[in-house]
Amino acid sequence: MISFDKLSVRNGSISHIEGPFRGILRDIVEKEIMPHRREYDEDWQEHRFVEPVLHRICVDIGIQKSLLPQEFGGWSLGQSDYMMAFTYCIAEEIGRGDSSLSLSSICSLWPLCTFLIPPFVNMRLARELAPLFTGGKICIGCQAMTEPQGGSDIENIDLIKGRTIQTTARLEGGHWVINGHKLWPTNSGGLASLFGVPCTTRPGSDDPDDFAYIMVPADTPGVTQGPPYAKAGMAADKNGDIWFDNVRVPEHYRIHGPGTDALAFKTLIYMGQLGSVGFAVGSLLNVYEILYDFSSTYTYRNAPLKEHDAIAGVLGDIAGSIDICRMLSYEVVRMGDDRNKPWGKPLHSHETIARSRNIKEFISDRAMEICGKAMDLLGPHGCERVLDIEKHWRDLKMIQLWLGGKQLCQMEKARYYFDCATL
Amino acid sequence: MISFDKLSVRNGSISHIEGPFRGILRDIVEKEIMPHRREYDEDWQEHRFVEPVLHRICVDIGIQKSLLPQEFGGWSLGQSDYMMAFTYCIAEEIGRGDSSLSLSSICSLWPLCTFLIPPFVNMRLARELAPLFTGGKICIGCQAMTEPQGGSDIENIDLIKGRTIQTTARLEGGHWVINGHKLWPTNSGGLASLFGVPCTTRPGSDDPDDFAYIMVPADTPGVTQGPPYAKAGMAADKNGDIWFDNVRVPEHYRIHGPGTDALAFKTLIYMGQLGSVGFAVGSLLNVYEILYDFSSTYTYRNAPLKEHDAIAGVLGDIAGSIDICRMLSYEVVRMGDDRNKPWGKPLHSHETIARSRNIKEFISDRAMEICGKAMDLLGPHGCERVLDIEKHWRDLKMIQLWLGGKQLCQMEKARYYFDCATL
Amino acid sequence: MSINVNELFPYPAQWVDEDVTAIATAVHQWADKEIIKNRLEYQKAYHELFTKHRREHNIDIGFQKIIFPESYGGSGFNSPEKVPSIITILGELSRADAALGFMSALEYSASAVAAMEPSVNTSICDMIAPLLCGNELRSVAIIMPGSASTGPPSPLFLGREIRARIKRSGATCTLSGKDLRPIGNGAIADILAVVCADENDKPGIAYVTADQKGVERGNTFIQTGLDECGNADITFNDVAISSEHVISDEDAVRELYTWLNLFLGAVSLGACLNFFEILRNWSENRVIKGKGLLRENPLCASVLATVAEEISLAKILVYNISNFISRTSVWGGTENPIIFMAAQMFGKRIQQCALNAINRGMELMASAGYAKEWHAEKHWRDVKTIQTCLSAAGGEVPVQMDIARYFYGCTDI
Amino acid sequence: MSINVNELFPYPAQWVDEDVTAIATAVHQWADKEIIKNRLEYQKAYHELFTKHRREHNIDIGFQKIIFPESYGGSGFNSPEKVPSIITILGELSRADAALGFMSALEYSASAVAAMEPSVNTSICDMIAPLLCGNELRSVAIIMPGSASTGPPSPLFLGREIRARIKRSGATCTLSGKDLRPIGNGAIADILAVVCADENDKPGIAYVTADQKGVERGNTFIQTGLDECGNADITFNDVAISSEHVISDEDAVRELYTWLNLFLGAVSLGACLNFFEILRNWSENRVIKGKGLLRENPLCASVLATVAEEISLAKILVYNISNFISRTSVWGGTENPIIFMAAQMFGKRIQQCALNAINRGMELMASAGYAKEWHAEKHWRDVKTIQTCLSAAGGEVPVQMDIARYFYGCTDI
Repeated sequence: MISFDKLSVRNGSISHIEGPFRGILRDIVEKEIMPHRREYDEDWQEHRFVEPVLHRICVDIGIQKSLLPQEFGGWSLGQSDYMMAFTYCIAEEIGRGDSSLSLSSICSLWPLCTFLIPPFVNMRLARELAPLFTGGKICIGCQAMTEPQGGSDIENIDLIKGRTIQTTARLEGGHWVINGHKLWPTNSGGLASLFGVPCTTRPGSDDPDDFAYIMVPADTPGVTQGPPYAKAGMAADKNGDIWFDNVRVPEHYRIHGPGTDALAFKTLIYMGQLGSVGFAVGSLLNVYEILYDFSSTYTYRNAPLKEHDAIAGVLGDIAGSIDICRMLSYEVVRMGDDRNKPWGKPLHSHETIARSRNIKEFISDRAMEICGKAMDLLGPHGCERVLDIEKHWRDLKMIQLWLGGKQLCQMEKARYYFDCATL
Repeated sequence: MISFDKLSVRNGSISHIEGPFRGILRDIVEKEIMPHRREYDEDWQEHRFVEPVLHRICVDIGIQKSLLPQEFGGWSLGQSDYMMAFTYCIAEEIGRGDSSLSLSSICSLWPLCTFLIPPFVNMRLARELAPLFTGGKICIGCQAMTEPQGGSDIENIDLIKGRTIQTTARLEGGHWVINGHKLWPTNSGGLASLFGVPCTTRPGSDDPDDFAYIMVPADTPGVTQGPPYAKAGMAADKNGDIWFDNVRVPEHYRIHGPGTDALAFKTLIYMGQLGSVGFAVGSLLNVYEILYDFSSTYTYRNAPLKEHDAIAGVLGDIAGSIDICRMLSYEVVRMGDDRNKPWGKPLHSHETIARSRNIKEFISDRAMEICGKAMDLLGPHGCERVLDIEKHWRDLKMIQLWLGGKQLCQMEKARYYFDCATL
Repeated sequence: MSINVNELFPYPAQWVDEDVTAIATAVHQWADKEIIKNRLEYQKAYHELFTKHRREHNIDIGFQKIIFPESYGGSGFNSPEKVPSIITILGELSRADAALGFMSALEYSASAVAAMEPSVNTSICDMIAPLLCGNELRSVAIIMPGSASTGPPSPLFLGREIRARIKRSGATCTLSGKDLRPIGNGAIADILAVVCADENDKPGIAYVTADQKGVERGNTFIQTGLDECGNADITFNDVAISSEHVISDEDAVRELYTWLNLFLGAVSLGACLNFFEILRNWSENRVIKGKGLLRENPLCASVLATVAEEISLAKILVYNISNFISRTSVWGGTENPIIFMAAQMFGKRIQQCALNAINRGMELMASAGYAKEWHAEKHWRDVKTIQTCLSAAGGEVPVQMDIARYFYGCTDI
Repeated sequence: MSINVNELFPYPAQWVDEDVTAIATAVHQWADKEIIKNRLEYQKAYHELFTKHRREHNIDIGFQKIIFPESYGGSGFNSPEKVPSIITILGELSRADAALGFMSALEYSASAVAAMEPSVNTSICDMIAPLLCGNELRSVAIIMPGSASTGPPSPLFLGREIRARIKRSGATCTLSGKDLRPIGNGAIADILAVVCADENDKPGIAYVTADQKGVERGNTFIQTGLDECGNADITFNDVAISSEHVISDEDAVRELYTWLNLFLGAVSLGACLNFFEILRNWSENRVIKGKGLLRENPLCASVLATVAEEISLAKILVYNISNFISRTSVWGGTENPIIFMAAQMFGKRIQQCALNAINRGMELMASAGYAKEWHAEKHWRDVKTIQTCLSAAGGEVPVQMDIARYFYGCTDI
């Protein structure tokens, strides 16, 4: 067996605790996740197998408190200059075992990124919500963005500017009254305890001041969650409908206020790309391991596949391509962790968003190619569940499609690199 | 006009002098190279236009002495931890104007890399040859590797181990007597003053001890250079035949000695990849600029091309892809400049060679795609000399094909990532 | 939908019999009514409805027997000119459900080797026609040369390892082989067509019924797609079969590859055509950027165009392969090396086009692309499964070696 | 070489007349003898030999006039069934030198719009046939809709800007337009076919001779390839022409695109076939890794296979487009939208395949790939030049929009 550490690692620009932390995660992945991942794949409705391991990651290892300030029991990751490297390492290591598990555990923190990463910090909200995450009970967050009519419209915030958001927030007696219907977010389908909800305070407006991001505990009266959808893959992540029917939350559950909410929301776009490349590369690392094994044992012309020049050529391309994906995902990391360096850019900057989308799009396209080719190399074994490559293939497709998919990335790139004025 | 600095720059890991140095180079490229590059393209035989500008780069700016130790009048670049970043920046900046000019000026130093980068240093040879490069006269080096029968065999050193080298070196009275025929190296065709010549001291042997790398001044009796070949592109680089007919050079012109020569020679493989990605990315940066301009002025449906969603999608992909190439080329830089870091690997290590080949192959394939697509976007203007994209296209193809081309890269990758035993 | 997806995509329409066009239209309309308009119900009671529909077509309409001569109770589609018609039917079945088409394609491939003119193998037809022309649903599994992770060196068919062996002894022979991976249906097949090598390492095809003593199936495994075509490895423990049920002829193995490439090409094409309908429907109804239909956005339109182009290419290739096979006056029979090579080369490309069409189209559907509800993802999984089944370990490489042998006269690869 | 490259690549051979097969064989043998075996001499005296050879074929054999009816002194290849034959001839010419084929392809495209049955335009034939059926070598340039960097909004043909205008005044009209970029031959053409728009922005095609007053050529510019087809921008300063020499019909513009895609597809295919011969030759003679021929190395063989596959695909597509056009009983004439769309869609793909074949093949030739001596690089430059000439500013996008309109009913793109 090969160690995937043969692939590029960004030595010299990661924190000193990343190494040992990776060791812990790798241990859990090898011993607790990999032996059961085929069970998770069938467990999309009940999460009988999924929930215990989510608890292991979020509570026992403790990543659910990582973003919170130390004074409230967290790890202050949001204030560190290695937050992105750390997040990436979790996404990658767990993604290697099961990208949907990686997704649901990491996306749980996604809404918190809007108010725990400087400069967009809301300490009052942090203090108030911290006990949910630090008390030894699992607390799953959900960034409830997409709406039935809109597809990727909300993410396309620079263009659409919130104009199409149908979920409304009305201030009434010190409370926000929220009405609307969201669907598809990670960790919906009954899993989440806390929602982050993009709303409009003035329907149809494209004024950023009217964009509000409001935290809504799932047990608030008026919140209803539908059952999970059946999907091609990503079974450890539940997706469903959420209805908000005159849901009332305190006024200070809006993360910042007019204008700032929209900026803070944009940081989520970057974070989404970071997570995506982590899940994808994690999967790819495992594809490499499986392929290494298969091509060393299965044969063509009575020799191992990898000893045939032409097949080796394809194998070399696959591994080289995975290595390139891993190098590039570290670029996404660096872009985020350099945000406070003299040459750094804010997470919500056009540059950071466009460039991270560029890499995310590249990696997810490449991942589909690589994984598809790997399946082909396995021939009639490629589609067999037990070899696990096909599971990665189904999961990777979803990574490619989410977050507005390829076309939104292309537009973002065109706007950034070519200064398009009318797109 | 757009600045290509909008594309990724590796801030924070380059030397402090790189910025100003890039400024000098950019100035020369804009004022002295770009206005004349179409003339160079026709000047492949006589080099009437090429030689003055080569002099400008090698002598006036002085890059021909950069590798030499300071005590012999050089810049001690070979001993620095920013040698690769610096070399890359020259390759890229000049490559943006004319990749063949970049090629001939940088490859001039290629043979010197075998004995001026620690741990493979030969101070006696450095002292002896330094005056050629520091005296204010142009001195062009040539790494005379390829032989008629062999194609990429000599570069494929891990496999072929010098077994197929036909150029022989025989020790006779304190001199090496060299006989053989080389062809195609950069800066042959009459341009070079100094050759670095891979020879065998025992024909047919695959013992690394029998591999000798010997420096041969071009004016040594018995050295004959043929005229330059006609090629698809890269006109500022002359390629031709070189015959060595009982050529005698002093014994100490062999760079190190048995075994070490082969290791030092391997560093050239890495350096070749570094230069290649620099030339290619330089070309691509200019393709981006030309495309920015064209798509902002030429129209479809009576609006600039870049304002059409579908065309913008292609433009975004092209720019994003160029940006990715630039990020990856910095990985090649880093891999070399980290060679003395705790996690670094020697330039001649299997890891460095395989990983840099991986990136070089990726970038040159991508470059052909990008440049081809850019030509298509220009429609009937794409093939027109005056827009300069087609020149880049012809040059980039040569970058893709040289140094053993794609197949050798694939084999190297397969051997490295999959531990193939018989390839 | 108001469009007719079959007429929309250009192909040399003159190659298909008018009679068959009528049958195809009937299947098309049935698929619209029974399956395509009722995907959710079909999903809910999948196994039951699948079997019901399979029976309707294979037994009630009689598709199971079409390839056999009328003298065997078949429909007499066993002449090469009928080939474009057969793929038209396969395409229509697969438009409803690729698994329906896939099962027929395996049956047709194994049957065609035995029943297709001019060289009808009566012994094998005598054995399999009664089963396939009867009133019971039957399935066929095919075991091609391929890789395994263990075992001694194997005889080769163009580089691919043949892992089933026969040993002759007069009029009978014994078939052996361990854990062989069929292209599909391994867990359910009644008839097995097995590429095997004899004592002299000469390749051939043995036909066996699954109820023979010594035929042992492994566990059914879950696959990416084709959920109804349960697959399992098969072991032959010295199974005794009649020597007449073995075609000892390398050309027959080539022919089997040819049919598989053509027929599975038609299956993937059929699945793609329904995917196209789903996507077209989506593009006509989805609003993006808060204004305008998806199809009217030029960037989305360019992706839509790519989908159509890939499907067009797949269709052209499917019909052109069928033309090579059916024009025996121009090309001779399937023993002509150009036919085997062209079927392999274009067959591989058809699968790539089909998968690429779906992959790109899914991009525009976002979560509807991967939600089971929309059914796009089923086509995607089914086509990928077909593609991998069709390729040997080593992916495209074995076929590339076939191409290189043909075009460049390579002898050692 | 002992192989016949034409028979090697599969295609529906029954579509080509036997008569033409004989002519094609003659051209093939001539190309072998006069050009392919003497590339270096041909390179040295290129301009002179090119013109000599062009004359031999166009005048002595009579290819320049083949498309015109016999009543005009032509060879009567102006019926759709002859189309597969025409492309066979174009392919053979291009195998010798793509520039030879390219010049004929432009002539045939412009002529076919006027001369091809069933709608022969006698006025235009009266004008151009005497020139093209005479004893002088003639060249044709075609100006399609396209982009420019300046100017007021233009009328559109399916999104592409028409930058030439006609203004009618009774039996004559004036043609105007500044710095228009022809597809090729701008600097040397005798006849110009110009897509233009009238006062009502309705598209059409005007035929003009280059000696007309007010026709002004810009400087000849250097291009990547097709060195003999000197190109230059053309300006029309209110050129007076007969109204009968303008086809005011959007269908005619579609038809012109159709012919260009088909004929230039055949040209690129022809160039590729010679590239294949060069590569095959290389693979049979080059030793690598100090042992064994290049073609016997599996990795190299896989690249060789890709080259053959891409060329095969290009060939299948060229002949299938020609079949759509020639089977008027199935598809009707070129006014059928499926024909325009298929020609555009497959025409684009043919160029991609051709270029990809050469690009990949060059990989194996290393410096012999880019050395002028080996001639591979000429094919590469020529094919790329054809590809860009054929596409409008915006690359593939305009064609993708055509595809999307056809398949999805888009109206706003």
